[in-house]
Amino acid sequence: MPAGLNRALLTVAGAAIAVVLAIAICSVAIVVAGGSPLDALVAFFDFGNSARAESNSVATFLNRAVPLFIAGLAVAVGFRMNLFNIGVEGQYRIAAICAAFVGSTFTAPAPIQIAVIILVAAAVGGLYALIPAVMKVTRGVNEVISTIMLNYIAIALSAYLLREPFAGERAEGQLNTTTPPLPDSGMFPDLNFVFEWFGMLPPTRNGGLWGFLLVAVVLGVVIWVVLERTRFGFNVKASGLNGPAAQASGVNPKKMIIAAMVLSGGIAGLIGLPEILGDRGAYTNNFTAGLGFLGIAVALLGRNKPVGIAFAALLFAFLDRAQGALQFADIPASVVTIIQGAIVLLVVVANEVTNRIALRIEERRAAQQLGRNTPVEVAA
Amino acid sequence: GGGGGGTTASEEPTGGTSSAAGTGSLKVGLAFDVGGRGDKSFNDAAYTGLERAKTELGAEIKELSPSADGSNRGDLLRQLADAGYNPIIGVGFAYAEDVKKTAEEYPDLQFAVVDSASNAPNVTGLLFAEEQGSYLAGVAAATKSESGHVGFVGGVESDLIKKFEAGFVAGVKSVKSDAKIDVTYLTPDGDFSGFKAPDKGKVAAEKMYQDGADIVYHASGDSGLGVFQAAAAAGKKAIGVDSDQRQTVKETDLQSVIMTSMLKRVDVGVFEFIKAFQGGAKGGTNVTYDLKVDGVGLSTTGGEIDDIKDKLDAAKKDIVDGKITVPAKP
Amino acid sequence: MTRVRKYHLALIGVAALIVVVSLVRVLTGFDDLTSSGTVGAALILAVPIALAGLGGLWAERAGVVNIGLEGMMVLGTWFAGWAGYQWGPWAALAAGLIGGALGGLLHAIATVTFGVDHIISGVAINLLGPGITRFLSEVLYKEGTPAAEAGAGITSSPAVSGDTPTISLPLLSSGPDLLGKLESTHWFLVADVAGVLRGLTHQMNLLVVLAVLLLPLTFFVLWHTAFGLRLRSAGENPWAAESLGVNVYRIKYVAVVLSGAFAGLGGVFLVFVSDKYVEGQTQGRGFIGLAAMIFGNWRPGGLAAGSALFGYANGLQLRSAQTVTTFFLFGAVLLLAYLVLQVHRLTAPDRPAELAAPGVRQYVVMAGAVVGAAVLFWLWLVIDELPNDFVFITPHVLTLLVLLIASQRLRMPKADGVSYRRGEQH
Amino acid sequence: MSADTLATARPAVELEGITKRFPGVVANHDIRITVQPGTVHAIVGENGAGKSTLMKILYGMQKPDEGTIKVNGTEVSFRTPSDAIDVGIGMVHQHFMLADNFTVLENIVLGAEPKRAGRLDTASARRRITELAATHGLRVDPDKLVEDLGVGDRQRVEILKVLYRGARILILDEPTAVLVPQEVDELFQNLRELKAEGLTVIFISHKLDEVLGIADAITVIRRGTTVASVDPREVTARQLAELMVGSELPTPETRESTVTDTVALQVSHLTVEADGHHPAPKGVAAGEYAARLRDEGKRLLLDDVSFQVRKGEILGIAGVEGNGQSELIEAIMGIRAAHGLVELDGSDISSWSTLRRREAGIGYIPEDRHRQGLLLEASLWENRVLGHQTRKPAHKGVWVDRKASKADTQRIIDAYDVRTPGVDTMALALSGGNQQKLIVGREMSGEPVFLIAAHPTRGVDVGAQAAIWDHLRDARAAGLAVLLISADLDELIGLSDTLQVIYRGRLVAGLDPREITPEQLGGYMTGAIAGNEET
Ligand SMILES: Nc1ncnc2c1ncn2[C@@H]1O[C@H](COP(=O)(O)OP(=O)(O)OP(=O)(O)O)[C@@H](O)[C@H]1O
Ligand SMILES: Nc1ncnc2c1ncn2[C@@H]1O[C@H](COP(=O)(O)OP(=O)(O)OP(=O)(O)O)[C@@H](O)[C@H]1O
Ligand SMILES: [Mg+2]
Ligand SMILES: [Mg+2]
Repeated sequence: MPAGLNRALLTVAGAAIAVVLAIAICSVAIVVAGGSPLDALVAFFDFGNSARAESNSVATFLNRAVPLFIAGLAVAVGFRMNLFNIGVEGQYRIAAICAAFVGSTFTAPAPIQIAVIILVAAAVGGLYALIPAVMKVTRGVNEVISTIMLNYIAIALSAYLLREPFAGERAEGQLNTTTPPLPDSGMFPDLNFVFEWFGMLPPTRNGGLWGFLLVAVVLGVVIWVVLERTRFGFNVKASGLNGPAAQASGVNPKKMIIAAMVLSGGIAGLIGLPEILGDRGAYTNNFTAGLGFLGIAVALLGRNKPVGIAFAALLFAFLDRAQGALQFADIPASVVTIIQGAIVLLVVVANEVTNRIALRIEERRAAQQLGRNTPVEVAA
Repeated sequence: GGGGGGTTASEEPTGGTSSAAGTGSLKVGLAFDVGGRGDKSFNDAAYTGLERAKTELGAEIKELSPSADGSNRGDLLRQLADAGYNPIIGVGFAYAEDVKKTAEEYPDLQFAVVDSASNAPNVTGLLFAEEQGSYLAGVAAATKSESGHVGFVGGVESDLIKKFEAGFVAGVKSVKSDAKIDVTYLTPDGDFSGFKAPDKGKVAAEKMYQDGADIVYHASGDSGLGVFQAAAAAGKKAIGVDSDQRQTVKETDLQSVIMTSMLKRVDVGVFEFIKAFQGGAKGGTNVTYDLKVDGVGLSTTGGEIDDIKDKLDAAKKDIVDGKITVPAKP
Repeated sequence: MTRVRKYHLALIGVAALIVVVSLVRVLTGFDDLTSSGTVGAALILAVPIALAGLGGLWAERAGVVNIGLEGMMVLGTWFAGWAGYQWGPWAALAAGLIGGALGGLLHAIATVTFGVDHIISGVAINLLGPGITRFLSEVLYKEGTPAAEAGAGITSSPAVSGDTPTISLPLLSSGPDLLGKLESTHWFLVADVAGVLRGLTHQMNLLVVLAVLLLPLTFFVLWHTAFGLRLRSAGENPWAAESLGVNVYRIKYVAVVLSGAFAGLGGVFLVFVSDKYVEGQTQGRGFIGLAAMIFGNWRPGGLAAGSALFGYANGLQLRSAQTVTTFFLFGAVLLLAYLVLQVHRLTAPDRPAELAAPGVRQYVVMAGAVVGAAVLFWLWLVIDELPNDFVFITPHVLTLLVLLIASQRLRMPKADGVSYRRGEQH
Repeated sequence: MSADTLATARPAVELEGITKRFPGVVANHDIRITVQPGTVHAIVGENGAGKSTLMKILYGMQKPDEGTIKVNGTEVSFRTPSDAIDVGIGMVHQHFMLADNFTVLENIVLGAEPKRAGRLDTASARRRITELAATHGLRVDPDKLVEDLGVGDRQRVEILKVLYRGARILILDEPTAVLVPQEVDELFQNLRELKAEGLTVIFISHKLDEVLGIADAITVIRRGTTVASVDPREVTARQLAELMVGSELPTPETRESTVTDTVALQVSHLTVEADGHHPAPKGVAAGEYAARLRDEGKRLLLDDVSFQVRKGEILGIAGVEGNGQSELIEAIMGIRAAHGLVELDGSDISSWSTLRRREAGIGYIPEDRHRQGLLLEASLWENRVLGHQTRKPAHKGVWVDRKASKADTQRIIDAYDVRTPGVDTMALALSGGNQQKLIVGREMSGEPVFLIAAHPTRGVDVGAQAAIWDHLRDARAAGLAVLLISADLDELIGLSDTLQVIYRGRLVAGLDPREITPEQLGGYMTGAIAGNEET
């Protein structure tokens, strides 16, 4: 269909223009800051000057993308139904600490150990998301507020758990609080062998390329299948596009809210695992926070679709990775955040604009067509 | 634990370093804690030490700040290592794990971590006996207090800050065993916003002053500003932390309420570490900056505690001599 | 017609609340529950939330969801700090307003002109706010700049030069301080009322007064002026407004820019309290403000109640953590009151039909209330001090509880969050 | 300064060569209309002919692509409605343009607010509104919330809005669509008064007898173009209709009865409370409970409604909109909680979910297809799946059977003559009539036992209308039981085997469609004629 193709081309062009614009805006900022945008550009692609540095940088980049992708997925499941799960942040934190603790209490063969940890994380995340879902369904509490509040509660709760019931041993002179370490069987095998395929050194960075990447890919595919091919996915889509119509078609909106929220929370529960199973081997008090909020941006940038989210996560991770390189080039690392925000905003603006242009083109085409065969033979 | 303290970097200048020979061989990398350089506090103190190494030891220096979520601490260390920096310093106990792992990956390089113990053969732990300094702050507060009522405001309820509390409480009790001590933390562990909440610091301290406390000690980063403001409003006193806040705080009305500050010489720690490295020292041990080596202490700017100097010196001597062991946990 | 009744009801409610609180205070001896200090602290903590909430109110009444308040507030703090150290508090006020308004303008351009989803734009602004301010700090406050000389660092500005005036009510809250004297008697009810009044009038920063006045002002403008009617119509039915010649785009622009300015003002307030800009000092208040606004049913009065609740719980927790245990007692008392009411309703001769033969549901609810009251009472008896972690979340838990009870009465503007385009009727 | 200048005055409105295109549609094409001042000028045309678009252009809401507008002889160019308001044009829209959460007063003054010292001067506004209402016989309470008003009241508010602005030229876009005959009479009385005061009225309607009754001049629009200007004294309704459609008119007419004795759907004592559903206490019969609620003075949206529909029967429900039809449908569909009993084929389905009811064979053509019937931003085949997620051919285990769904969608497209490029087209790209045909096809494909058809031909053009009627009749002949709800009284009378009138949530009259005229029916619907109340 030429119209469809037109539209696709326009969309891509729009996105490209948006990215270029975002870069331009940041370049201006960099110039104002007395730096050189070219240096900045080089820094973004500067993956280090030794083979070892390069593989480490690539691993860092991909490792960053993994939790961002999962976070994006978690947010997207809710957003597709117009459920604003702002609580991914709290859900993954609670899930991570519980999973890390449960995983440290027993030792089993690796597949079982890891499976149990993943299940616990998903279950806890899902349960924590169940709270706002039930509040919404039974009492009509707006999920935006309840999840925001629950984020704060999650922070305090996990701090308490980490210090009291779930606290692990720590070495003399260590101030980090941590859960007990996972047994070796709890650590997810890395994917460093992949680097050899490309003739690169395996990354030496701790944890190398996290094996959880595979889980993320599988998760992405599963979520895509669930959302695009199953009855449940259809119901999610229908509820998101038109709630009353979905209800009239026999979809129970309350059940859908609970199901989508729990699924979203369950996925959210996995966000912290790449870091725990790939690198730290425990939940510590400098566990990476804020991925839930970044997940919102990633999901929106990826238009709530798994493939789009993957691209968005890679883009964000690519930008984040350059934080160090930029500082080596004496450029304020905060340009990364500015670029991220600008891209999110400009890409959606570009989307709207291209949509409208496409419409106008169609309009003109229709006018031409209809202009030829005059609508009615004027009588009277 | 303060005792063992090992080898403090020796005083004698090793040959030709301060002459700024600039051999170029000394490349020091340093990674800040969240907040980064320019925080006028902890990170900046570390930077002061680094800069001193540049001027006095002719070091080439590079310092990096982590992202806002701190997720790239380890990567910063590795990037410094890959860029040929040696030694490399991580500022803040949050670096403990990452320094350990990076040190294992780069066994030929030397690392140091501030506020955390050594956990690998090529890692030097730069520890500070905050509890000892806080003890002195407690002694000063109790001695100066007329009401027998003092307070402590902690930014985040983490173990590090609890060391401050423990020392302070012990110090106060050593002077007035029946003294009333209010303790408030601004945020729970894991929510580091407690170091950036002057308004909350102000509310917490205000309450203490209203209840009759006349001196409040804070270990709450930027939130301490609120404590000073509350002190100024109540016409009472406060004790600063980390650096000599009577000098670093620029507001004149606040300066005068800062009776003293508990100094934590991270700059000294960093500088001495670099110097020792240049002298060939290897890691694997901790260096504790305690009262004995003046790694912690009280500032005297303003002269408000000059009159109780004897008492403070006595307390210090008791600690140094091991007569008093200051608890590190409340 | 119902306004008078509502107003009276609110007064009675407040009075009843004071009596209950006073009772609890006398029973427990926690004088801080109603001390002027607590009320003053609550006010300080509530004002930035209320200002952010007002920002949300203005935007959402005009039909634009503003989840970007946090980012706008951050802009407000930075600009206030930057202008404040150079040119004093009034410049800080102006710059903070402008900073926030710029954030609002960005949101307006994206959502109104380009029809971008409101949530997306808000999320982007929340990313941009901290990013831009950090960048500006890195450029303008770095070592060697004049600002750095004046005490700036990457994470904070120099102190705002000069002070904002504070005022007290003469006679009552200053000088002879009659209220203060009354408060220190600790008499039942008298001391409580005195404490609350004194807390509200003693040494108030002028900006607090200004901020508090903005609430009735907002009510007046939105509900009693032509402009307000048009603004609200943009949030209820922009197509109707358009068809009557109202320029909906312009209204929305004004509302969203003002919304940003309000958030920015909240930032200015934080800067004034701290005397300077400190990175991260907004601490999610933009979000809390949004929550307070929804809590308050998109109305200034409700918003004030929501922010006050938050500020009060927060202030109490910071001032005397152990007082928080009295909330258990509160809860128990409230549940008992609910039980009494319920029993009264069920046994009343003119009870409505659906209560004539109470079903399992009613009994379960009542049994739940009894158990809840007992558990809460028991908790109050046995727990002297909660772990700090739980004390910290008191405001958040309270908000959730209140929402659970009150949520079903909320009504948001009908066209809130809807993307409106001129000439395209929905 | 008014009526006597009729002959000499310049035309109130002159439209010259107006053309307006939308994506895929030319809504207006070279339209020419002249409206004399002090007259009621009717514009007629079938659905989608472009009437509303033309009026929106005249009111400044849309810009014409070509053509000129003259008002009172001067050429004007409107950028926004306020430009049109300034030259004295006011418009009452086809769909209500009211903010539900505002009072009548607020809705009326919006955009033309009286001010005093910066305040909204409600006192003077109230005075002015009461005065206007009194002089024109438009009774409303200025302080009521619009959401509490019925359609007739809302219509009056709309007209007051226009009068309040001092408009001299009134555009009324299908003001009578939602009104019953008695209310229409009242409205026309008002219009005549306005005319007498020298105002010009442009009036749009589908109801040709109405048009002939009120208009001084008539313009006919067909497919976006003016096809005729006629004098109402010289044409019959039939001629006018043929001008509009360009062909013979279809009529809804049910031939021989196919009603059987088997009851398909039985509804007993259905009751819905206005302020939320509270479960009835155990052991109290629904009818009794409804009586008790009524005694307490509770507002009831549905009040003890009982009826049955037999296989092969079409039961028509007549009623002014807002008298409980929507609640009735939703209660039967299980979307809204209600007291009372619903039985399908003899089994009690009152406690079943919507899904289970649909699976048991209830089909549903919703009253608002955009709200309840379609996913506008999804493809046609996905819309085919909607409502059939758990049934063949749409599903295969937990999966959506895409292939079978697409094939069946194609079947519907062919069988129901849905004009579309293909099954992957988005639903929003279809015209209203084609959307409706898709819905009808979908609901019929589940082989329903019982079908709810709410306004099945609303906003659908004549051809599609006839097709939909045919499908309904065929299904009825095959034994389908149908509950028909419609505002089109001809449709109701023509299709139904039995008629019930709903008024204020109660069934007030059971009527025989063969013996009733639309006027009588209107009487029952407005409560003017008391019902015979049979159950
Ligand atoms: N905003 C729009 N965008 C695209 N097409 C439109 C728009 N408004 C109207 N149309 C199309 O223009 C044509 C004329 O529509 P219009 O609403 O003017 O018809 P109408 O004569 O008022 O019909 P009805 O009797 O149903 O009210 C229709 O095909 C309609 O689908
Ligand atoms: N605002 C709009 N934007 C784009 N297209 C529109 C718009 N309004 C109507 N259309 C298009 O006009 C056509 C029919 O719409 P319209 O609403 O006039 O149908 P209708 O026959 O009047 O049915 P309904 O009674 O449901 O309005 C469709 O193709 C639709 O896509
Ligand atoms: Mg139409
Ligand atoms: Mg129309």
